[in-house]
Amino acid sequence: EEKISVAVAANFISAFKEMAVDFEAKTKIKVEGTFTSTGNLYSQIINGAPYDLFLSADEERPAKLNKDGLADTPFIYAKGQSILWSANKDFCKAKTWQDALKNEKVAKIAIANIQTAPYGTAAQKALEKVGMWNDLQSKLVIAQTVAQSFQYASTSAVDAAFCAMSATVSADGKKGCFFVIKEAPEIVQSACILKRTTNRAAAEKFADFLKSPAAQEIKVKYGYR
Amino acid sequence: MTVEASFKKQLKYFELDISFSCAEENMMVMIGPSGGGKTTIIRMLAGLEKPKEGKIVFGDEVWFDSLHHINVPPQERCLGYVFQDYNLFPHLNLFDNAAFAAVEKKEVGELLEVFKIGHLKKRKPHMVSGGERQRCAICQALARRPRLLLLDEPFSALDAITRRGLREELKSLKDKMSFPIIYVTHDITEALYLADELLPVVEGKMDNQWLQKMINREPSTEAVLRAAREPRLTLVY
Amino acid sequence: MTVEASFKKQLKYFELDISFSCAEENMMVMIGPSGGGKTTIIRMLAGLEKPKEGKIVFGDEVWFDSLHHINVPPQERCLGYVFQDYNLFPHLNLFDNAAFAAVEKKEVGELLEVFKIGHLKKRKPHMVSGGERQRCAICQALARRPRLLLLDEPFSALDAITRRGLREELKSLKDKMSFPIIYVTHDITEALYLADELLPVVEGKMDNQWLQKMINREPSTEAVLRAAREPRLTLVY
Amino acid sequence: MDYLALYVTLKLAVVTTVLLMIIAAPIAYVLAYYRFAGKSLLEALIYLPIALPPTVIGFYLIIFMGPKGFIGRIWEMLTGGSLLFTFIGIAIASVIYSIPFAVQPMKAAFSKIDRRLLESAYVLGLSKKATFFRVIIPNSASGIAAAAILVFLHSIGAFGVLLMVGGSIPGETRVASIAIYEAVEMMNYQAAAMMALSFIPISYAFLLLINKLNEARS
Amino acid sequence: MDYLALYVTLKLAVVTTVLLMIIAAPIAYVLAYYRFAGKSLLEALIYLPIALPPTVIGFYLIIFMGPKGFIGRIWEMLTGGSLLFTFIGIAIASVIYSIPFAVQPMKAAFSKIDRRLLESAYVLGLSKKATFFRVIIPNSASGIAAAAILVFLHSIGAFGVLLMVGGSIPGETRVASIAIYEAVEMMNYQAAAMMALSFIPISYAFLLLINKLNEARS
Ligand SMILES: Nc1ncnc2c1ncn2[C@@H]1O[C@H](COP(=O)(O)OP(=O)(O)OP(=O)(O)O)[C@@H](O)[C@H]1O
Ligand SMILES: Nc1ncnc2c1ncn2[C@@H]1O[C@H](COP(=O)(O)OP(=O)(O)OP(=O)(O)O)[C@@H](O)[C@H]1O
Ligand SMILES: [Mg+2]
Ligand SMILES: [Mg+2]
Repeated sequence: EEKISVAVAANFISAFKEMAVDFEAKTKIKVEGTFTSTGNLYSQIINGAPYDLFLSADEERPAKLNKDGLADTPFIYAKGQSILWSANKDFCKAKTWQDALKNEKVAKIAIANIQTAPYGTAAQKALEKVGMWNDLQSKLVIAQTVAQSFQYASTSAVDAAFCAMSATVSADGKKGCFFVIKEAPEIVQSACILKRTTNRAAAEKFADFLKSPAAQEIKVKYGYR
Repeated sequence: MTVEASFKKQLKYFELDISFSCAEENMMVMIGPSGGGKTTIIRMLAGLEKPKEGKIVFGDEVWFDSLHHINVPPQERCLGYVFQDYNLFPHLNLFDNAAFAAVEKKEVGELLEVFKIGHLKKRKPHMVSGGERQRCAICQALARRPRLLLLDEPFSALDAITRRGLREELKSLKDKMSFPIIYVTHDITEALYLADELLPVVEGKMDNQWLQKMINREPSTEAVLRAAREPRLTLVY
Repeated sequence: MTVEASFKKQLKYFELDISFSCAEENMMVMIGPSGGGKTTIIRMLAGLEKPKEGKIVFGDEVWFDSLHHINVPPQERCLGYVFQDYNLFPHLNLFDNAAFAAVEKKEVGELLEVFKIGHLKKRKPHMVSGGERQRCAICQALARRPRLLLLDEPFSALDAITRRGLREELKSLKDKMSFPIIYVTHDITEALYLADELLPVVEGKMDNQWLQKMINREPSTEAVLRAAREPRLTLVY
Repeated sequence: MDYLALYVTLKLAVVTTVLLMIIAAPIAYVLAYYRFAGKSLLEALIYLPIALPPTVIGFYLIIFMGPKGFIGRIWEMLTGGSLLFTFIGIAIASVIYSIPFAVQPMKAAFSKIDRRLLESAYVLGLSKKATFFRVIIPNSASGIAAAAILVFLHSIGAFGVLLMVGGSIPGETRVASIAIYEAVEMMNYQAAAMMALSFIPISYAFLLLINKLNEARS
Repeated sequence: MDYLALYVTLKLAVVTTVLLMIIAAPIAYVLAYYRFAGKSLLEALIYLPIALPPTVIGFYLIIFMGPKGFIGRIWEMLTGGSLLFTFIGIAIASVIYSIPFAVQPMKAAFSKIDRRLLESAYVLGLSKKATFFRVIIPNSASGIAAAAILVFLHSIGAFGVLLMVGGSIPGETRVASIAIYEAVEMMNYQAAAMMALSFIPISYAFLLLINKLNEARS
């Protein structure tokens, strides 16, 4: 029985799991995912982790692996969109997300770590673009990952949170409302086949599958493009 | 204040079934073979063990009554108890041990002097000899000014001279404070000297014969054989 | 095998400075006031404490020699030691305690019978009386067939009758096994009865006067006052 | 090197240790000396924070301590402020997270105490409470030291939980372990190693302190 | 519910607990009874795994256990295989991660033992080793139980470290706490809660077992 092992950035778990099932049904190749933060996966890989494929949450790390001769040329497998989500439906009655944030009642806003999480960086850029970054400093609460940022909002620990579009498809995500942040750059997630793979054929098959229409359908379902 | 007690309890190899009373200012000495139940009786008086049935009355207080489900906890009985294995608190030095429940801290120093361990007061229990530990335990019990004093072989680790002296001290202390004392010993001479009342305990019951047997033991054949070597001492206490 | 020992050690309040020897099959009895250094001497013989200077020789083995820096560890001295506070292993029952270092497991049952605690062999130490614990400690020491037996007040928690019997047993055991015994007691009668040699220890030194003083004590004025009440007993052991 | 984070870490560890010594002692006492129905179940519940992944604990703590949660609402009634994302908030989280490490060694130490010492104290007139403070506590020094060491070090390393409840606010809730985590994520491995190494002298100093206290006692 | 992950978790917890009881006992013995220069420093090093955030430990373990690392190379020489991403690999990681929880309570228990019992054993001819097994161990039951409980539960909850060293291979290295983490990341909070709740009966059963063993001893 053929099998490949894939290191997957934690934000892509849901979509990945469905893709894996689909892929297995079509090709009879088993796909095993390991999910954690991109940084952790990266340090595993440079220390010899036996993954065949790496689905990163950014473009930087696959490029670095490629440059260091550990991976093939990276390719983009998904693009994510930043949103501003709130559990309180009144929050979205404002015209724009900027207005919503200016509301007196909004005391705390969660944002993913601007240094380590791509969604955090994207949100920061959007806020800077609209000139609100400095004013909001005192209201910002830093979450380590984008999933955690959403957790804060869904438990009402904060009034609103910058998170990923993919959050809106979860059960809790559907209970709230959101603005799409067009000012934020798209989060481009790229993947690469690792040079140490022992099953290149299967890995390539899965890489191809990621670009296929069937995969595209799943991606859209989970809020990616 | 008089103690009156009567109780029953089934132990593994015999039934404890005894009743006695000890009047104020009196010293009752319990004596008897090892494993006969002396410590168990003392523990019941202290409230550390519960008789199956019986009654303990101290003056006009009822400490224990199996019929009326009365069982006063040890704390409220306000007595002094020197355990057979004289366990002091290992984390405290001799002074602090003696002062542990003292009514007047001032008295503690005096007591330690009386019991000739004043110079050791800064030492921890494991740093002194067995007899010194035992004396400290007596100070601890006395310093709390008990209403009843229970002594379970308090002088067993002491030489005859020290013992003699301390016994005197104890006696005079008792006269000053006037509480009944219940005293366990294996030394018949001591028992006869100290006792206002004697309670020979054999297999959980009072047995006056035992004392007789012990003192005027018929020289058996064995004893005759040994006689050649045995010293016959007249001890002047 | 003969033990010969001589050592010095500065204790807090006096200097221990003593030498003695005890021949094979002999019993040496140490006696003296509480805190005089008896237990310390025994511990040095056992190798649990180190003299400042001195020498311990057992037969032709040197156990300790401060000049040649010899100090044989307790394990290799192969002796039996009944501690003054007779601590048994709390996690083992009496049988397992006695059999802890037994040469022949079979003997253990017999020993327990001889010391009259055979029926208690399944009990843990905290479930038996003080005297019973003490007897078990003696069994433990004997069961390992020691080459030298150190007994630190082994019968202090026993009544006179039991004590008398066990003393006999000990004597006959000794004759069978033929090892020297060093015995600490506070009971002069016992000391005089048992001893082949007597070692009166007072403040760390040998003091023959002490024994005299103790036995033929001049009736002081105080003693005269007491005389009215004091029994003069002739104890037939 | 993020000294501010190091300072918050130390402060948190000290506060947690002190609080837990006080909170855990009575719990350990009850577990060591009383028997009651459901005791093992209660014990299992108290120990649950070790068995659960920190992210899970963090998740539930957010819910309880959030504005709609039980603890959060009480806190808001009392102080008017929010508990999440404050130092007090992470201190509470850290206490809950480390409870088992305080309770278990203390319970072991308490249950090892010679019963005769307790009996002796009772006869000398000490109530159970007085006995606890004057006999049990001083004779459990090594177990209490073990508890303090485990709790202190564990709260230095606590991170998953704090990350969730604290929100990484510099000088308030951003502790050193979060700083290390970020350094690793940013592939700044040297900074991470430096920060991690700085835990050695801290732990060392604390151990020395505890050992000294312990020796002074015995 | 991911039963396979639960099974791996249990297996890992049992293996870790058994191994650590064996490894920690001699370490605790040395720490409790010997004095030597640098002892506190050694102790601090042994306790370091609690103080460090799990991801940091995981990070260093990967380096050591990887094909270029010290341990990894030795392992490869011996067995020809890789250590990372295998059950043995996570077992080693879990042992290192939980060492302090085994050593500390055992040390506390050992150092509480009455010196006179040891002296008695020596005089009875027992070597230090025999004394350790026949006197110290049986009289430290409650401390050893504390150690076992802490280690067992801690390795059930271990997650950051295992994820780094083990990845998430079903039936091999995918433990329940990783499954919970994934559920949380997928915002599937109900599944996470279900899985987390299943730890209660497991912990409960283990506690009952340990308590029973402990009682049987005393
Ligand atoms: N905790 C206990 N549980 C059960 N039985 C016990 C316990 N303590 C003592 N015994 C048993 O009860 C009986 C009486 O014991 P006790 O300690 O009262 O005797 P004693 O007269 O004080 O003896 P000794 O003079 O040797 O101290 C003995 O047979 C003993 O084995
Ligand atoms: N561990 C110790 N450290 C320091 N001093 C001690 C220690 N043990 C006993 N001592 C002191 O040494 C002296 C001799 O004690 P030792 O125990 O040898 O006396 P002993 O003759 O056995 O007395 P007893 O008849 O009361 O048992 C005493 O003054 C005692 O306080
Ligand atoms: Mg008794
Ligand atoms: Mg002595």
